[in-house]
Amino acid sequence: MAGTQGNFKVSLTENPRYIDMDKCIACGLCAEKCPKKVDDEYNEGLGKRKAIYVPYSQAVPLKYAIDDTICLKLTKNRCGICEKTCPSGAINFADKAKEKTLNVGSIILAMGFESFDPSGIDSLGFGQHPDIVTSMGFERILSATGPFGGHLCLPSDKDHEKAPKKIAWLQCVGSRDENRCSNAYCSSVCCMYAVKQAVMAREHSHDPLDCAIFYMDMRTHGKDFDRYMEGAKKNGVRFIQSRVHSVVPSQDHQGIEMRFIDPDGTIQNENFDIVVLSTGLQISAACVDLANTMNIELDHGNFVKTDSFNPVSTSVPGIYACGVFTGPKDIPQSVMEASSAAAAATEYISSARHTLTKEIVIPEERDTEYELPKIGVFVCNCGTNIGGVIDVPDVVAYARTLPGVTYAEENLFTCSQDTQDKMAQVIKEKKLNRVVVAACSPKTHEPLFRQTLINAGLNKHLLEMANIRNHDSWVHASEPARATKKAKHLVRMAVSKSMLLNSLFETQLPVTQSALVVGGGIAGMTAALSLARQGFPVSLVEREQNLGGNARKLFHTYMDEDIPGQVKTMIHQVNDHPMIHTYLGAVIEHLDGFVGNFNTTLATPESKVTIDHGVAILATGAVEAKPDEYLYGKHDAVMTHLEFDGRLNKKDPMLDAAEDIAFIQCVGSREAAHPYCSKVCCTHSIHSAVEVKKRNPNANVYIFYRDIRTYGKRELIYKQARDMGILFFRYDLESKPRVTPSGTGVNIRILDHILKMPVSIDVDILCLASRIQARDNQSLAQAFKITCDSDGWMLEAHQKLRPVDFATDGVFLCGMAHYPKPIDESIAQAKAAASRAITTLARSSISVGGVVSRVNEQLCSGCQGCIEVCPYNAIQMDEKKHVVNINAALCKGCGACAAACPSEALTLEGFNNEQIYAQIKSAMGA
Amino acid sequence: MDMVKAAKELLLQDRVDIFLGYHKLDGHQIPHGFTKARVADLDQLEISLNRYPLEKIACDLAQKDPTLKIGILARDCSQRALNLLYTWDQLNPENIETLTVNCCPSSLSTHGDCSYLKPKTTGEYKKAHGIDYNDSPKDFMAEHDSQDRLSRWMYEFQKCIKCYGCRNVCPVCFCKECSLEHPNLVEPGVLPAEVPIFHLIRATHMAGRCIDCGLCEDACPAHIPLRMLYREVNDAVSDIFGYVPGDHIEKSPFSIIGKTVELTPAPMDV
Amino acid sequence: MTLKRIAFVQELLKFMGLEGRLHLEWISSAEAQKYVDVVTKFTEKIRNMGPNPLRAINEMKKAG
Amino acid sequence: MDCEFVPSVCSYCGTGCGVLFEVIDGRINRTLPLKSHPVNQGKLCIKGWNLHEYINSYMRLKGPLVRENGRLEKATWDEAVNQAARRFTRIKEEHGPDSIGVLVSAKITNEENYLAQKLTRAVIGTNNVDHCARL
Repeated sequence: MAGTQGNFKVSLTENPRYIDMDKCIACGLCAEKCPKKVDDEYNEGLGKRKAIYVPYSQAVPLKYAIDDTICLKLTKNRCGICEKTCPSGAINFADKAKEKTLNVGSIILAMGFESFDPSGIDSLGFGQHPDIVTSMGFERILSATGPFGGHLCLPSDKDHEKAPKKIAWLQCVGSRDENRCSNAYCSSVCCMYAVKQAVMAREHSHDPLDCAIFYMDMRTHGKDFDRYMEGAKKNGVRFIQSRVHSVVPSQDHQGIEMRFIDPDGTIQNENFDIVVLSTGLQISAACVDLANTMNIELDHGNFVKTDSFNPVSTSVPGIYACGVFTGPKDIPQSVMEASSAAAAATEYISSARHTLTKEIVIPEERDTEYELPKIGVFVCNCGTNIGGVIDVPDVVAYARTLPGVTYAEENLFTCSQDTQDKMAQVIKEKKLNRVVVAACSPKTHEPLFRQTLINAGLNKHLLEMANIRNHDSWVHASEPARATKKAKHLVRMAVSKSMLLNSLFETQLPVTQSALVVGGGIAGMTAALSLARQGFPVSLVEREQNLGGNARKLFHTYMDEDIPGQVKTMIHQVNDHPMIHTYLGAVIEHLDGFVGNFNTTLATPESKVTIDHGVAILATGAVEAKPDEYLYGKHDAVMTHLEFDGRLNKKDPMLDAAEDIAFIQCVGSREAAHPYCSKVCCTHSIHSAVEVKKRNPNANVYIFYRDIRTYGKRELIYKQARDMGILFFRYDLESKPRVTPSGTGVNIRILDHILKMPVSIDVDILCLASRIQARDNQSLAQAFKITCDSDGWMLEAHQKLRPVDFATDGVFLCGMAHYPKPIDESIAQAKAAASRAITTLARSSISVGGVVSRVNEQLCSGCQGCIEVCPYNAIQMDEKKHVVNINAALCKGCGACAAACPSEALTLEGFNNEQIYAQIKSAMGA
Repeated sequence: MDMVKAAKELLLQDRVDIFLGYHKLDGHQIPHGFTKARVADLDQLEISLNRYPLEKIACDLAQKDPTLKIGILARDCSQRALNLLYTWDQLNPENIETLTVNCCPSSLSTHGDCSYLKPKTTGEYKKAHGIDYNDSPKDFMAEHDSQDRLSRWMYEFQKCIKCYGCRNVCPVCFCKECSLEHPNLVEPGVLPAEVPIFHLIRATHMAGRCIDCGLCEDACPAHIPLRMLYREVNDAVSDIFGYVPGDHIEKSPFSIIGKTVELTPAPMDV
Repeated sequence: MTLKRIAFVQELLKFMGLEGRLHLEWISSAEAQKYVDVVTKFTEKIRNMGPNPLRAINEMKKAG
Repeated sequence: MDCEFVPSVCSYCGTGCGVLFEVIDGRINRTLPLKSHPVNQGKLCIKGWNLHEYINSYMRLKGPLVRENGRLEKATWDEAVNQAARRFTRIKEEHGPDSIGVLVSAKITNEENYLAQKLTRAVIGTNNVDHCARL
C-alpha cells in the first residue's frame, strides 16, 4: 500500500481458484467425483471436504474452488477427473495468481478474528478426546449444514447416533487470562453464545439434556440478552460460577471428568459427555502483519487502537477499521461499526460520489397488454439436483399440453449464463409474453430470471416460478415417480397463474436530499455532523435549550478521555457547520409523508416551523432513573453515577475527604420490573473507583456487584482496579445489601458469599449504579410509525442484522434510544445511522410501485376496514369519493388489506385474487 | 298518534328531508318516503306488521345524496343496523333521525312479524331431518353429534335455490361487489348453490356484522334457518372477541389488527 | 388477523359438523423440523378422520 | 328527493309473485318482495329479485331493429314485421313448417300467449310451440 488519505494505491494478489467463475454453476458433480479428501476447516475438522469444494454452503457467490495444496492434478499432475465431469467446462488448471492495483480514497479493514486455539492448554484436554470441542466446533455440530446434519451426537461415535446426556460449557477459554495465554481482555460474546448453544442443544435433543455453564461473570449485557439468560435458567440450564481447573478424559471412555471448586468452596467432580470450550476471539498473526505494513497502531491485545470519539478510525488517516479487529464484539455491534466505517470512509472523499457510476442500458419493453397469453415453460435439470429424481422430459412434455403454453424446453442449468442468453433469444423469437421457470426457489433466483425477462424486452413481473427443487426433488428424493407427478402439479399451478399475470410498473418519486435528526446528544450530533460533512443539509432538533445531552454531565471515558471537553468541541463543530440548522427547545408536533418525502412540523419556542426532509434519524437518548432504595434521596452520602461525575467534574472536596467509598451495582437493573442490564455501569463504577483511588490512594473503595460486566477491552480496568486494592463483593438478587444511616455516612451490610458471614462496612460516600431508563417515546413512535419494546427501547428492524434501521423505511436509530451504551458505541451507531441514511439521500429518486396493493374504486364501498389492518399506514380515505386510496411509496405489498376487503376492491398486484384462485383451482383440479 | 306528530315535526322543522315509514297502498302495508311537500300524507303513517329493511333504503338514498337528512321509523333491529352502518361509514349518524318503536322483547308483538315475538312453526319432516327454526345454537350443538349436525345442515343447504334473497334483503350487506357472485368462489350456473361454500362464505362475512333482524330467514324461499345460523356466528364472535355487532358504534374485531395478541391458536388434537 | 379469522372459522366449522379439518400454526422459515412435524401430524390426523364428507355429498349430487 | 314504493306483480313467470319497486326520483332502484302478498309471502326467486335491472339496462331493446349486412339498423314496425314474415315464409317453403319452432314467454299476457300458439299452429302449421315457464 502506498499513498495518503484520498489517494491510496493498493496492490492485491488474487490467488488462483482454478475455476472459471462465469461458467461454474455449482452443480457439485466435480466434488462428487473428486477422490481427494481432507478435514474440513469450516466444520472445525469434524467433517471432511474434497480438494474441489465450496468453502461453506452459504458462500456467495456459490462457486467452487480447488485447494491447490492437495489437488492431485496440481500437486502430482494426476487425476484431473473434475475437468472431465464438469458439464460447463469451468475447470482451468492453468489458472495463475493475478496482480491487481487499485486506486482508492479510503481503506476499511474488516478482517475479523480467529478463534482461540486451546490445544496449547493441557489442563483443558482439547485434542486428547474427540468429545472435547471448541465452541466453534459445537456451533457446527448444531448446524443443519454441519458435519452431522444438525443431529446432536457425540463426535466420538463413529455412527453419529449416540446422543449426549450431559454437556458442559467452560467460559473464558483464551479470554481474561494472562497465565495460560496472553489475552487479558474479555471476548465479550462467549457468555451469550454459550447460553444460546445450551438452549439450542436442549431444543435439538430428544431426551432431557443436562446443560451446565461454568463461568466467572455472566456477561449478557446486550439488548434482551439478560432476558434470554433468565429464560435459559428457568428452563433448567445450570449456571455454575467456577473456573474449572482441569478436564480429564476418563480412561474407560465413559465421558469426561471435570474437577472444579464450587461457589461454596468445596471440590467437586462431575462427568460430562461433551465439553465445550468457549474459546475467545483473537486477532490472527496475518492481520497483525498487515496492520504493521500499513503502520497502523495496535493495542497490546493486537486490536486496532481507536478512541471513544473516533471508534472506527485507525492511527493512519484514511484507513478505518471495524468489527472484531477494533475489539471483541458481537454481530449487531460489528454491523453498526461496518456502516459506521463506511460513513467515516466517505466523509473525506464524498465529493467523488457518483463519479464512477456506469449506467446500464436495457432494451425497450414490449407492450403485451393486448396479446393473448403465450407461455414459455423452462424446466431445469439443475444437474442431478432435479433431473436425478424428477423425470424432466416428462414434465416438459406435460407442460406442452397445458393451455396457453406455446413453448417448453428442458435446460441442464437454467441459471447458467449461456442458458440465460438462450432464454432471452427464445422469448424474443417465439414472442413469448409469460415465462414459467420450473427450477429452484424464487427467493434466490427470481431476481436473475427477472433480469432475463428485462433483457428479452419483457416486463419483469411476467415471470412465475415453480420450485421443483427445494419443494420437490430434495424432499421427495426417495419417490421419483410421485415427485415427477408433483412437479407436474407445480408447473400446472404456475402456468395457470402466469396466464393472469400482467405487467407492473414502477414510478420514480423525487427524494428530498436532506435529513432530520431528532436529539442533540452525542449520537444526534455525530449523525448530523457525518451527514453534513458528506454534503447533506441537516435539521437538528433538540428538546432542551442546549446541545450535549447526558454527555455534559459525564466525566471521563474508561480510556480517560475528557468527555466535557470533547462534547464542547463537537457542539462548536455543529454550530459552525453551514449545512446544519439547529432547533433548540423544539419538539416534533406533526409528521407526514414517507421515505424520501417527509414533512415535519416543529414547535419551537418562537413559532411553528415545517421542514421537508428525505430521512430521519432518531437519537433521543435515555435518562438515569432515580433509585428508590439504598437511602437514595434520604441521605446526602448516597448519590447516583451522574451526580458522582458532577462532583468529579467540580473537583468536590467531599471526594478527597472521603476515606471509605462504596459502589452498589445493578440498582434497578436486572430485576423483575426491569429485566435488562444497563451495560455501562460496571465500567463506570470501576473507572470512578480507580479515579478515587488515584486521587487518594489511602481511601478504601468497595464495589458490590452481581456480575462484573467489563466486556471487551474494559476488562483491563477491572484488573487494574483489583491490582489497586479495590475490594469487590458479590451479592445475589435475593440478598441485596442493606443500607442504614451511620453518622455522616451510611452502613452497608451484606452476606459474604464465600465466608457465609455477614459483612458490615461504614462508608462516607455510596454511589449507586442506577438503571438507565428509556424515555417516553410514545408520541414520537406514533408519528414515525415505529415500535418500542416492552422496556421502552426503540425496536430496530432486525436485532442482529439491521441494528440501526427501523421497519419503516427512511427512519434510522442511534444512541441510547436503542439501548444503554457507552459513548464509543453511541458514536459508532450514530455514524452507522448516517451511513444508512445516505443510502437513501444519495439517490435523487426512489422507485415506487411494483408489487403493491391497488384499489378498484368501483368496488370500494368506503368501509375503511383496510385502513385499520394496514401495518404501514399506507391507506387513506378519500372523503370526497368515499373510497380509499393507497400510497404506493408506503405500501410494502403485505396483502393484509386485500385479505380484509369484503368485496375484493383491494388487490395485491402480482398476487391478486384471480391469480391465486387460478392456482388453487389448478391445484385442486386434475 | 304521537308518532305522526313527531314525524310531522321532524319534517316541518327541516330536521329531516325525508321520513321513511309505512303506509297502506292497494291493501298492502308498504314502506313510503314522506316529504315536507306532502306532509299531510303522514296521517296515513302506519307502523306495519311487515318489516322491510328501511335502513337499506336509507343507504340507497344516502348514496344518491350524501347530505340528505333522513328520518326513520326504527325498531330495535333497525337501531342495531343503523349503528353498524355508522360503524362502517355507510351512513352518517348526523344525517339520521330515528323515531323508535320498541318491539323486540316487549309485549308490543302486534308491531312486527319478528320470529322473536312469534316463533315460527317448523314442520315435522324438517324437525326430523333438518333444523328447527327456533332451536338455539347452543342446544343444537348439545343435542346433535358432529355427523348429525353436518347432515342436517346439508339437508337445509341443498334446498337453496340461490336467489340471493338473504343477501338482497340484508340491511347490513352494502358491498358493491359480493363475494357470493365471485365465479372463483361460487361456481356460477349450478344449483343448488355450491354446498356448503355458498352459505359458509355468507356466514363468514356476517361475522361481526349480523345484527340479528331475521329478515334473511323471512325472505328465504327454501326455508333455510338462516337466522339460527347467523345467531351461532354472532355467538362465536361474542365468545371469542366479546363483540356484539350493532350494540355500539365500534369497529368489528375483524377490521382491527389490535396492539396485543390475546388469542392463542387452538392446539391440534389428534 | 389470521388468528382471529381462523379461530372464528374453526368455531363455525364445528357448528357445521366439520371440526378438526382446519389448523393454524406459526412456523418460521428456520423451523424446518417443526414444519415437518406439524404437516406430518396434521396429514395423519386428516387421514384418520377419513375422506371429506362433503366430497361424498357433492358426488351424489353430480350423480343425480 | 322522492322515495316511494310501488306494488306490482312479477312479470317473469306465471306464478304471479308480488313485488315492491323502490322508486327514487322516478327511477326504479330496487325490487323487494311484497311481504303481504298471498302468493309469495315475502319471498322471491333470483329473477324476481332482479326485476328492476332490465328496465334501466342500456341493452334494453326499445324499438324494432333489422339486421342488414351484418349490422342491426333501426326500422319501423311495418318493415320489421314484413321482413320477419317474408323470411318465415321462405323457410317454411324451403324446409317445411316443422323447421320452425316458437317459444313463448311468461312476460307477455295470457291472451298474447294464446295468440302466439294460434299463429304457430294455424298460420305456420306446426305443433312446435312451447313456453318458458311450463308450470
